[in-house]
Amino acid sequence: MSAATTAQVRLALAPFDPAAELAAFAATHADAGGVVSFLGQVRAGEGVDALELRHFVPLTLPGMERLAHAAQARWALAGLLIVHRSGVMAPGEPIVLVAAAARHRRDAFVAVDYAMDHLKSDSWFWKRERVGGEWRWIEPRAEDHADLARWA
Amino acid sequence: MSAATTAQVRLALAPFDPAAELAAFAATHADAGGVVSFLGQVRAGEGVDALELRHFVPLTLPGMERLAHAAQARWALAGLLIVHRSGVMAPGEPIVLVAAAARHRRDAFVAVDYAMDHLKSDSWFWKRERVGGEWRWIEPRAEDHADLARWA
Amino acid sequence: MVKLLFLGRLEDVAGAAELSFPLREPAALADVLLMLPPVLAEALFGPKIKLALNGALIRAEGLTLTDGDELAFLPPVSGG
Amino acid sequence: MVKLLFLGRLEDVAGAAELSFPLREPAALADVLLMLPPVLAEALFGPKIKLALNGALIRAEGLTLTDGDELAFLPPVSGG
Repeated sequence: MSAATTAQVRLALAPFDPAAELAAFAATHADAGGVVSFLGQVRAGEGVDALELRHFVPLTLPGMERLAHAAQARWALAGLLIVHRSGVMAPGEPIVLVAAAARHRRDAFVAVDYAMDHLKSDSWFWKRERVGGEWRWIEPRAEDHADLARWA
Repeated sequence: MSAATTAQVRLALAPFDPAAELAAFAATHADAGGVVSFLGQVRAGEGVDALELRHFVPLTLPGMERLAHAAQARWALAGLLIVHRSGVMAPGEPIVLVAAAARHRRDAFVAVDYAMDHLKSDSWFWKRERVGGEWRWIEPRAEDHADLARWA
Repeated sequence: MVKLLFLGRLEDVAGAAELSFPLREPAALADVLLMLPPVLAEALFGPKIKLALNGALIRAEGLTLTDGDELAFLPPVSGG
Repeated sequence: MVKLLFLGRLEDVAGAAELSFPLREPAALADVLLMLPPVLAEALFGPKIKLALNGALIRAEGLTLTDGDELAFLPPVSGG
Protein backbone atom coordinates (compact mmCIF):
# COMPACT_ATOMS: atom_id res chain seq x y z
CA MET A 1 0.00 0.00 0.00
CA SER A 2 1.33 3.44 -0.81
CA ALA A 3 1.20 6.26 1.68
CA ALA A 4 -0.98 8.26 -0.70
CA THR A 5 -3.82 5.76 -0.59
CA THR A 6 -3.96 5.16 3.13
CA ALA A 7 -3.70 8.51 4.93
CA GLN A 8 -6.93 10.31 5.70
CA VAL A 9 -6.24 13.85 6.81
CA ARG A 10 -8.97 16.37 7.49
CA LEU A 11 -9.29 19.87 8.84
CA ALA A 12 -12.73 19.96 10.47
CA LEU A 13 -14.44 23.36 10.55
CA ALA A 14 -17.39 22.01 12.56
CA PRO A 15 -17.69 19.51 15.44
CA PHE A 16 -16.93 15.91 14.51
CA ASP A 17 -17.86 12.61 16.13
CA PRO A 18 -14.67 10.81 17.21
CA ALA A 19 -16.47 7.55 18.02
CA ALA A 20 -17.99 7.36 14.55
CA GLU A 21 -14.66 8.27 12.95
CA LEU A 22 -12.87 5.56 14.91
CA ALA A 23 -15.50 2.92 14.23
CA ALA A 24 -15.26 3.58 10.49
CA PHE A 25 -11.46 3.60 10.61
CA ALA A 26 -11.28 0.33 12.55
CA ALA A 27 -13.74 -1.31 10.17
CA THR A 28 -11.71 -0.16 7.15
CA HIS A 29 -8.59 -1.67 8.67
CA ALA A 30 -10.01 -4.94 9.96
CA ASP A 31 -6.95 -6.68 8.53
CA ALA A 32 -4.55 -4.70 10.69
CA GLY A 33 -5.27 -6.23 14.06
CA GLY A 34 -4.57 -3.13 16.12
CA VAL A 35 -5.72 0.47 16.17
CA VAL A 36 -4.18 3.08 18.46
CA SER A 37 -5.88 6.42 18.83
CA PHE A 38 -5.47 9.71 20.60
CA LEU A 39 -8.44 11.96 21.23
CA GLY A 40 -7.85 15.46 22.49
CA GLN A 41 -10.84 17.34 23.80
CA VAL A 42 -11.38 20.75 25.33
CA ARG A 43 -10.83 20.31 29.07
CA ALA A 44 -13.96 20.76 31.11
CA GLY A 45 -14.08 22.08 34.64
CA GLU A 46 -11.17 24.50 34.58
CA GLY A 47 -13.05 27.74 34.08
CA VAL A 48 -12.40 27.79 30.34
CA ASP A 49 -15.66 28.76 28.60
CA ALA A 50 -14.38 28.20 25.10
CA LEU A 51 -11.30 27.41 23.10
CA GLU A 52 -10.58 28.72 19.64
CA LEU A 53 -8.12 27.38 17.13
CA ARG A 54 -7.26 29.41 14.06
CA HIS A 55 -5.60 28.03 10.98
CA PHE A 56 -4.02 29.47 7.85
CA VAL A 57 -5.49 27.88 4.76
CA PRO A 58 -2.40 27.74 2.55
CA LEU A 59 -0.26 26.04 5.19
CA THR A 60 -2.32 24.19 7.80
CA LEU A 61 -3.84 21.27 5.91
CA PRO A 62 -0.82 20.79 3.63
CA GLY A 63 1.35 20.66 6.75
CA MET A 64 -0.90 18.01 8.31
CA GLU A 65 -0.70 15.98 5.10
CA ARG A 66 3.08 16.16 5.09
CA LEU A 67 3.10 15.03 8.70
CA ALA A 68 0.90 12.04 7.86
CA HIS A 69 3.17 11.02 5.01
CA ALA A 70 6.25 11.36 7.22
CA ALA A 71 4.69 9.06 9.82
CA GLN A 72 3.74 6.54 7.15
CA ALA A 73 7.24 6.59 5.71
CA ARG A 74 8.73 5.99 9.15
CA TRP A 75 6.51 3.17 10.47
CA ALA A 76 4.69 0.24 8.90
CA LEU A 77 1.10 1.42 9.08
CA ALA A 78 -1.96 -0.04 7.43
CA GLY A 79 -3.72 3.28 7.79
CA LEU A 80 -3.50 6.68 9.43
CA LEU A 81 -6.28 9.10 10.28
CA ILE A 82 -5.81 12.70 11.37
CA VAL A 83 -8.81 14.95 12.04
CA HIS A 84 -8.14 18.36 13.55
CA ARG A 85 -10.72 20.99 14.42
CA SER A 86 -10.38 24.65 13.72
CA GLY A 87 -12.82 27.22 15.06
CA VAL A 88 -14.50 27.87 18.40
CA MET A 89 -15.08 24.86 20.65
CA ALA A 90 -16.95 24.34 23.94
CA PRO A 91 -15.59 22.30 26.88
CA GLY A 92 -15.78 18.57 26.17
CA GLU A 93 -15.75 19.03 22.40
CA PRO A 94 -13.16 17.11 20.39
CA ILE A 95 -10.12 19.02 19.14
CA VAL A 96 -8.02 16.36 17.51
CA LEU A 97 -8.26 12.68 16.70
CA VAL A 98 -5.28 10.68 15.46
CA ALA A 99 -5.59 6.97 14.79
CA ALA A 100 -3.11 4.51 13.34
CA ALA A 101 -3.79 0.93 12.29
CA ALA A 102 -0.89 -1.48 12.11
CA ARG A 103 -0.08 -5.13 12.08
CA HIS A 104 2.32 -4.63 14.98
CA ARG A 105 0.89 -2.48 17.69
CA ARG A 106 4.21 -0.82 18.57
CA ASP A 107 4.24 0.87 15.14
CA ALA A 108 0.76 2.25 15.74
CA PHE A 109 1.61 3.53 19.24
CA VAL A 110 4.73 5.34 18.11
CA ALA A 111 3.13 6.81 14.99
CA VAL A 112 0.25 8.35 16.96
CA ASP A 113 2.64 9.68 19.61
CA TYR A 114 4.81 11.21 16.85
CA ALA A 115 1.84 12.75 15.07
CA MET A 116 0.52 14.29 18.29
CA ASP A 117 3.87 15.81 19.25
CA HIS A 118 4.07 17.43 15.82
CA LEU A 119 0.46 18.58 15.75
CA LYS A 120 0.92 20.19 19.15
CA SER A 121 4.01 22.20 18.43
CA ASP A 122 4.85 22.08 14.76
CA SER A 123 1.62 22.65 12.89
CA TRP A 124 -0.06 25.84 11.81
CA PHE A 125 -2.63 26.46 14.51
CA TRP A 126 -3.02 29.37 16.87
CA LYS A 127 -4.95 28.85 20.05
CA ARG A 128 -6.80 31.12 22.43
CA GLU A 129 -9.01 30.46 25.44
CA ARG A 130 -11.91 32.37 26.86
CA VAL A 131 -11.82 32.50 30.65
CA GLY A 132 -14.49 34.53 32.42
CA GLY A 133 -15.49 36.13 29.13
CA GLU A 134 -11.92 37.25 28.32
CA TRP A 135 -10.01 35.76 25.42
CA ARG A 136 -6.29 35.18 25.81
CA TRP A 137 -3.83 33.74 23.31
CA ILE A 138 -1.91 30.66 24.34
CA GLU A 139 1.82 30.80 23.86
CA PRO A 140 3.76 27.69 22.91
CA ARG A 141 5.08 25.77 25.93
CA ALA A 142 8.67 24.66 26.44
CA GLU A 143 7.31 21.16 27.12
CA ASP A 144 5.90 21.00 23.58
CA HIS A 145 9.29 21.73 22.08
CA ALA A 146 10.90 19.12 24.32
CA ASP A 147 8.32 16.60 23.07
CA LEU A 148 9.24 17.43 19.50
CA ALA A 149 12.95 17.03 20.13
CA ARG A 150 12.38 13.34 20.94
CA TRP A 151 11.98 12.63 17.23
CA ALA A 152 14.98 14.51 15.87
CA MET B 1 -8.95 10.32 42.87
CA SER B 2 -8.12 6.87 44.12
CA ALA B 3 -7.28 4.03 41.81
CA ALA B 4 -10.27 2.08 43.08
CA THR B 5 -12.78 4.63 41.86
CA THR B 6 -11.39 5.21 38.41
CA ALA B 7 -10.50 1.86 36.84
CA GLN B 8 -13.18 0.11 34.83
CA VAL B 9 -12.18 -3.45 34.08
CA ARG B 10 -14.46 -5.91 32.34
CA LEU B 11 -14.27 -9.41 30.96
CA ALA B 12 -16.76 -9.46 28.08
CA LEU B 13 -18.36 -12.81 27.31
CA ALA B 14 -20.21 -11.43 24.29
CA PRO B 15 -19.28 -8.94 21.54
CA PHE B 16 -18.90 -5.36 22.69
CA ASP B 17 -19.01 -2.04 20.86
CA PRO B 18 -15.62 -0.31 21.18
CA ALA B 19 -16.88 2.97 19.71
CA ALA B 20 -19.67 3.22 22.26
CA GLU B 21 -17.27 2.26 25.08
CA LEU B 22 -14.79 4.92 24.02
CA ALA B 23 -17.42 7.61 23.59
CA ALA B 24 -18.74 6.97 27.10
CA PHE B 25 -15.22 6.87 28.54
CA ALA B 26 -14.18 10.13 26.84
CA ALA B 27 -17.38 11.82 28.04
CA THR B 28 -16.77 10.64 31.61
CA HIS B 29 -13.26 12.08 31.49
CA ALA B 30 -13.98 15.37 29.75
CA ASP B 31 -11.72 17.05 32.30
CA ALA B 32 -8.69 15.01 31.28
CA GLY B 33 -7.94 16.58 27.93
CA GLY B 34 -6.53 13.45 26.31
CA VAL B 35 -7.65 9.87 25.79
CA VAL B 36 -5.36 7.22 24.30
CA SER B 37 -6.84 3.91 23.25
CA PHE B 38 -5.81 0.60 21.80
CA LEU B 39 -8.32 -1.58 20.02
CA GLY B 40 -7.33 -5.11 19.06
CA GLN B 41 -9.58 -6.93 16.68
CA VAL B 42 -9.53 -10.35 15.03
CA ARG B 43 -7.52 -9.93 11.84
CA ALA B 44 -9.57 -10.33 8.70
CA GLY B 45 -8.29 -11.68 5.43
CA GLU B 46 -5.70 -14.17 6.65
CA GLY B 47 -7.68 -17.35 6.34
CA VAL B 48 -8.60 -17.39 10.02
CA ASP B 49 -12.30 -18.28 10.28
CA ALA B 50 -12.54 -17.75 14.01
CA LEU B 51 -10.51 -16.99 17.09
CA GLU B 52 -11.26 -18.29 20.55
CA LEU B 53 -10.02 -16.99 23.85
CA ARG B 54 -10.52 -19.02 26.98
CA HIS B 55 -10.18 -17.65 30.48
CA PHE B 56 -10.04 -19.10 33.98
CA VAL B 57 -12.62 -17.46 36.20
CA PRO B 58 -10.67 -17.38 39.49
CA LEU B 59 -7.60 -15.74 37.92
CA THR B 60 -8.41 -13.88 34.72
CA LEU B 61 -10.50 -10.91 35.83
CA PRO B 62 -8.65 -10.48 39.16
CA GLY B 63 -5.39 -10.41 37.17
CA MET B 64 -6.78 -7.71 34.85
CA GLU B 65 -7.85 -5.67 37.87
CA ARG B 66 -4.39 -5.94 39.42
CA LEU B 67 -2.90 -4.83 36.11
CA ALA B 68 -5.19 -1.79 36.01
CA HIS B 69 -4.23 -0.80 39.53
CA ALA B 70 -0.53 -1.23 38.75
CA ALA B 71 -0.88 1.10 35.75
CA GLN B 72 -2.76 3.65 37.82
CA ALA B 73 -0.14 3.52 40.54
CA ARG B 74 2.62 4.08 38.02
CA TRP B 75 1.20 6.94 35.93
CA ALA B 76 -1.05 9.90 36.63
CA LEU B 77 -4.29 8.81 35.02
CA ALA B 78 -7.73 10.34 35.31
CA GLY B 79 -9.25 7.05 34.25
CA LEU B 80 -8.46 3.65 32.82
CA LEU B 81 -10.71 1.27 30.90
CA ILE B 82 -9.92 -2.35 30.09
CA VAL B 83 -12.44 -4.52 28.25
CA HIS B 84 -11.28 -7.96 27.14
CA ARG B 85 -13.35 -10.53 25.29
CA SER B 86 -13.40 -14.20 26.06
CA GLY B 87 -15.12 -16.74 23.83
CA VAL B 88 -15.34 -17.35 20.09
CA MET B 89 -14.90 -14.36 17.80
CA ALA B 90 -15.27 -13.81 14.06
CA PRO B 91 -12.79 -11.83 11.93
CA GLY B 92 -13.17 -8.10 12.50
CA GLU B 93 -14.68 -8.53 15.97
CA PRO B 94 -13.09 -6.64 18.85
CA ILE B 95 -10.84 -8.62 21.22
CA VAL B 96 -9.54 -5.98 23.56
CA LEU B 97 -10.01 -2.29 24.23
CA VAL B 98 -7.75 -0.35 26.57
CA ALA B 99 -8.22 3.37 27.09
CA ALA B 100 -6.49 5.79 29.41
CA ALA B 101 -7.46 9.38 30.12
CA ALA B 102 -4.84 11.73 31.45
CA ARG B 103 -4.04 15.37 31.81
CA HIS B 104 -0.68 14.81 30.14
CA ARG B 105 -0.94 12.66 27.06
CA ARG B 106 2.42 10.95 27.61
CA ASP B 107 1.04 9.25 30.74
CA ALA B 108 -1.93 7.96 28.79
CA PHE B 109 0.23 6.64 25.92
CA VAL B 110 2.59 4.78 28.21
CA ALA B 111 -0.16 3.35 30.41
CA VAL B 112 -2.03 1.87 27.43
CA ASP B 113 1.20 0.48 25.98
CA TYR B 114 2.04 -1.09 29.37
CA ALA B 115 -1.42 -2.57 29.80
CA MET B 116 -1.36 -4.09 26.32
CA ASP B 117 2.05 -5.67 26.79
CA HIS B 118 0.83 -7.28 29.99
CA LEU B 119 -2.53 -8.36 28.59
CA LYS B 120 -0.76 -10.00 25.66
CA SER B 121 1.73 -12.07 27.55
CA ASP B 122 1.01 -11.94 31.24
CA SER B 123 -2.70 -12.42 31.66
CA TRP B 124 -4.75 -15.57 31.96
CA PHE B 125 -6.02 -16.15 28.44
CA TRP B 126 -5.47 -19.07 26.11
CA LYS B 127 -5.95 -18.53 22.42
CA ARG B 128 -6.72 -20.78 19.49
CA GLU B 129 -7.53 -20.10 15.86
CA ARG B 130 -9.65 -21.96 13.37
CA VAL B 131 -8.03 -22.11 9.95
CA GLY B 132 -9.80 -24.09 7.23
CA GLY B 133 -12.06 -25.65 9.85
CA GLU B 134 -9.15 -26.84 12.03
CA TRP B 135 -8.57 -25.36 15.47
CA ARG B 136 -4.98 -24.87 16.61
CA TRP B 137 -3.72 -23.47 19.89
CA ILE B 138 -1.48 -20.41 19.72
CA GLU B 139 1.73 -20.63 21.68
CA PRO B 140 3.19 -17.53 23.33
CA ARG B 141 5.64 -15.67 21.11
CA ALA B 142 9.17 -14.65 22.09
CA GLU B 143 8.25 -11.13 20.94
CA ASP B 144 5.56 -10.91 23.61
CA HIS B 145 8.04 -11.70 26.34
CA ALA B 146 10.46 -9.14 24.94
CA ASP B 147 7.65 -6.56 25.06
CA LEU B 148 7.04 -7.40 28.70
CA ALA B 149 10.71 -7.09 29.61
CA ARG B 150 10.55 -3.38 28.67
CA TRP B 151 8.70 -2.66 31.91
CA ALA B 152 10.86 -4.62 34.35
CA MET C 1 -14.41 -36.15 44.49
CA VAL C 2 -11.50 -34.12 43.15
CA LYS C 3 -11.80 -32.21 39.94
CA LEU C 4 -8.94 -31.62 37.52
CA LEU C 5 -9.33 -28.73 35.05
CA PHE C 6 -7.35 -28.58 31.82
CA LEU C 7 -6.89 -25.16 30.29
CA GLY C 8 -5.83 -24.27 26.76
CA ARG C 9 -4.18 -27.00 24.73
CA LEU C 10 -4.21 -29.35 27.72
CA GLU C 11 -7.91 -29.83 27.09
CA ASP C 12 -7.07 -31.43 23.73
CA VAL C 13 -4.50 -33.72 25.34
CA ALA C 14 -6.99 -34.74 28.03
CA GLY C 15 -9.88 -35.04 25.59
CA ALA C 16 -12.04 -33.09 28.02
CA ALA C 17 -12.06 -29.77 29.85
CA GLU C 18 -12.22 -31.54 33.21
CA LEU C 19 -12.01 -34.89 34.92
CA SER C 20 -13.59 -35.77 38.26
CA PHE C 21 -12.94 -38.82 40.33
CA PRO C 22 -13.40 -40.00 43.90
CA LEU C 23 -10.58 -39.69 46.38
CA ARG C 24 -11.02 -41.56 49.65
CA GLU C 25 -8.04 -40.04 51.39
CA PRO C 26 -5.53 -37.25 50.70
CA ALA C 27 -3.11 -38.10 47.93
CA ALA C 28 0.10 -36.57 46.63
CA LEU C 29 -0.25 -34.92 43.23
CA ALA C 30 2.34 -37.33 41.81
CA ASP C 31 0.17 -40.27 42.85
CA VAL C 32 -2.94 -38.71 41.34
CA LEU C 33 -1.14 -38.19 38.04
CA LEU C 34 -0.25 -41.89 37.99
CA MET C 35 -3.95 -42.60 37.62
CA LEU C 36 -4.05 -40.69 34.30
CA PRO C 37 -3.00 -41.80 30.81
CA PRO C 38 0.80 -41.42 30.56
CA VAL C 39 0.60 -38.94 27.65
CA LEU C 40 -1.65 -36.68 29.69
CA ALA C 41 0.36 -37.07 32.89
CA GLU C 42 3.50 -36.08 31.02
CA ALA C 43 1.83 -33.00 29.51
CA LEU C 44 0.50 -31.94 32.93
CA PHE C 45 3.88 -32.32 34.54
CA GLY C 46 5.74 -30.04 32.11
CA PRO C 47 7.97 -27.32 33.59
CA LYS C 48 5.84 -24.55 32.02
CA ILE C 49 2.54 -25.76 33.46
CA LYS C 50 1.28 -23.73 36.38
CA LEU C 51 -1.21 -24.96 38.93
CA ALA C 52 -4.16 -23.37 40.67
CA LEU C 53 -5.68 -25.16 43.65
CA ASN C 54 -9.24 -24.05 44.32
CA GLY C 55 -8.61 -20.94 42.24
CA ALA C 56 -5.30 -19.88 43.79
CA LEU C 57 -1.89 -20.35 42.21
CA ILE C 58 0.21 -22.93 44.03
CA ARG C 59 3.54 -24.73 43.57
CA ALA C 60 3.50 -28.38 42.48
CA GLU C 61 6.20 -29.44 44.93
CA GLY C 62 4.73 -31.37 47.85
CA LEU C 63 1.15 -30.73 46.76
CA THR C 64 -1.47 -33.01 48.30
CA LEU C 65 -5.07 -33.21 47.07
CA THR C 66 -7.99 -33.86 49.36
CA ASP C 67 -11.61 -34.63 48.71
CA GLY C 68 -13.43 -31.61 47.26
CA ASP C 69 -10.33 -30.01 45.74
CA GLU C 70 -10.32 -28.48 42.28
CA LEU C 71 -6.91 -28.40 40.65
CA ALA C 72 -6.40 -26.46 37.41
CA PHE C 73 -3.51 -27.06 35.02
CA LEU C 74 -2.54 -23.82 33.28
CA PRO C 75 -0.26 -23.96 30.22
CA PRO C 76 1.62 -20.84 29.06
CA VAL C 77 -0.78 -18.01 28.25
CA SER C 78 -1.11 -16.56 24.77
CA GLY C 79 -3.86 -14.04 25.13
CA GLY C 80 -5.04 -10.71 23.87
CA MET D 1 -3.42 46.58 -3.50
CA VAL D 2 -1.35 44.53 -1.10
CA LYS D 3 -2.97 42.61 1.71
CA LEU D 4 -1.35 41.99 5.08
CA LEU D 5 -2.75 39.10 7.18
CA PHE D 6 -2.26 38.91 10.94
CA LEU D 7 -2.51 35.48 12.51
CA GLY D 8 -2.96 34.58 16.17
CA ARG D 9 -2.25 37.28 18.71
CA LEU D 10 -1.02 39.63 15.96
CA GLU D 11 -4.66 40.20 15.04
CA ASP D 12 -5.20 41.76 18.46
CA VAL D 13 -2.18 44.00 18.04
CA ALA D 14 -3.34 45.07 14.59
CA GLY D 15 -6.97 45.42 15.64
CA ALA D 16 -8.00 43.53 12.53
CA ALA D 17 -7.31 40.20 10.84
CA GLU D 18 -6.08 41.96 7.72
CA LEU D 19 -5.13 45.30 6.26
CA SER D 20 -5.20 46.20 2.55
CA PHE D 21 -3.73 49.25 0.93
CA PRO D 22 -2.70 50.39 -2.51
CA LEU D 23 0.89 50.01 -3.64
CA ARG D 24 1.82 51.85 -6.82
CA GLU D 25 5.24 50.30 -7.18
CA PRO D 26 7.21 47.48 -5.58
CA ALA D 27 8.32 48.33 -2.06
CA ALA D 28 10.69 46.74 0.42
CA LEU D 29 8.95 45.11 3.37
CA ALA D 30 10.80 47.47 5.73
CA ASP D 31 9.28 50.45 3.91
CA VAL D 32 5.79 48.95 4.03
CA LEU D 33 6.11 48.40 7.79
CA LEU D 34 6.98 52.07 8.21
CA MET D 35 3.44 52.87 7.05
CA LEU D 36 1.98 50.97 10.05
CA PRO D 37 1.55 52.06 13.67
CA PRO D 38 4.92 51.63 15.43
CA VAL D 39 3.53 49.14 18.00
CA LEU D 40 2.24 46.92 15.21
CA ALA D 41 5.38 47.27 13.10
CA GLU D 42 7.48 46.23 16.07
CA ALA D 43 5.29 43.19 16.76
CA LEU D 44 5.43 42.14 13.11
CA PHE D 45 9.18 42.44 12.97
CA GLY D 46 9.88 40.15 15.93
CA PRO D 47 12.44 37.39 15.49
CA LYS D 48 9.82 34.66 16.05
CA ILE D 49 7.41 35.92 13.42
CA LYS D 50 7.41 33.90 10.22
CA LEU D 51 6.17 35.18 6.88
CA ALA D 52 4.15 33.62 4.10
CA LEU D 53 3.99 35.44 0.76
CA ASN D 54 0.96 34.39 -1.27
CA GLY D 55 0.66 31.26 0.85
CA ALA D 56 4.30 30.15 0.76
CA LEU D 57 6.80 30.58 3.58
CA ILE D 58 9.49 33.11 2.77
CA ARG D 59 12.36 34.87 4.54
CA ALA D 60 11.95 38.49 5.55
CA GLU D 61 15.43 39.51 4.38
CA GLY D 62 15.32 41.44 1.14
CA LEU D 63 11.60 40.89 0.69
CA THR D 64 9.86 43.20 -1.75
CA LEU D 65 6.08 43.47 -2.08
CA THR D 66 4.35 44.17 -5.36
CA ASP D 67 0.78 44.97 -6.24
CA GLY D 68 -1.52 41.98 -5.63
CA ASP D 69 0.68 40.36 -3.01
CA GLU D 70 -0.74 38.86 0.15
CA LEU D 71 1.71 38.71 3.04
CA ALA D 72 0.82 36.75 6.20
CA PHE D 73 2.51 37.32 9.55
CA LEU D 74 2.64 34.06 11.54
CA PRO D 75 3.49 34.16 15.25
CA PRO D 76 4.69 31.00 17.04
CA VAL D 77 2.13 28.21 16.80
CA SER D 78 0.39 26.75 19.84
CA GLY D 79 -2.03 24.30 18.37
CA GLY D 80 -3.68 20.99 19.02
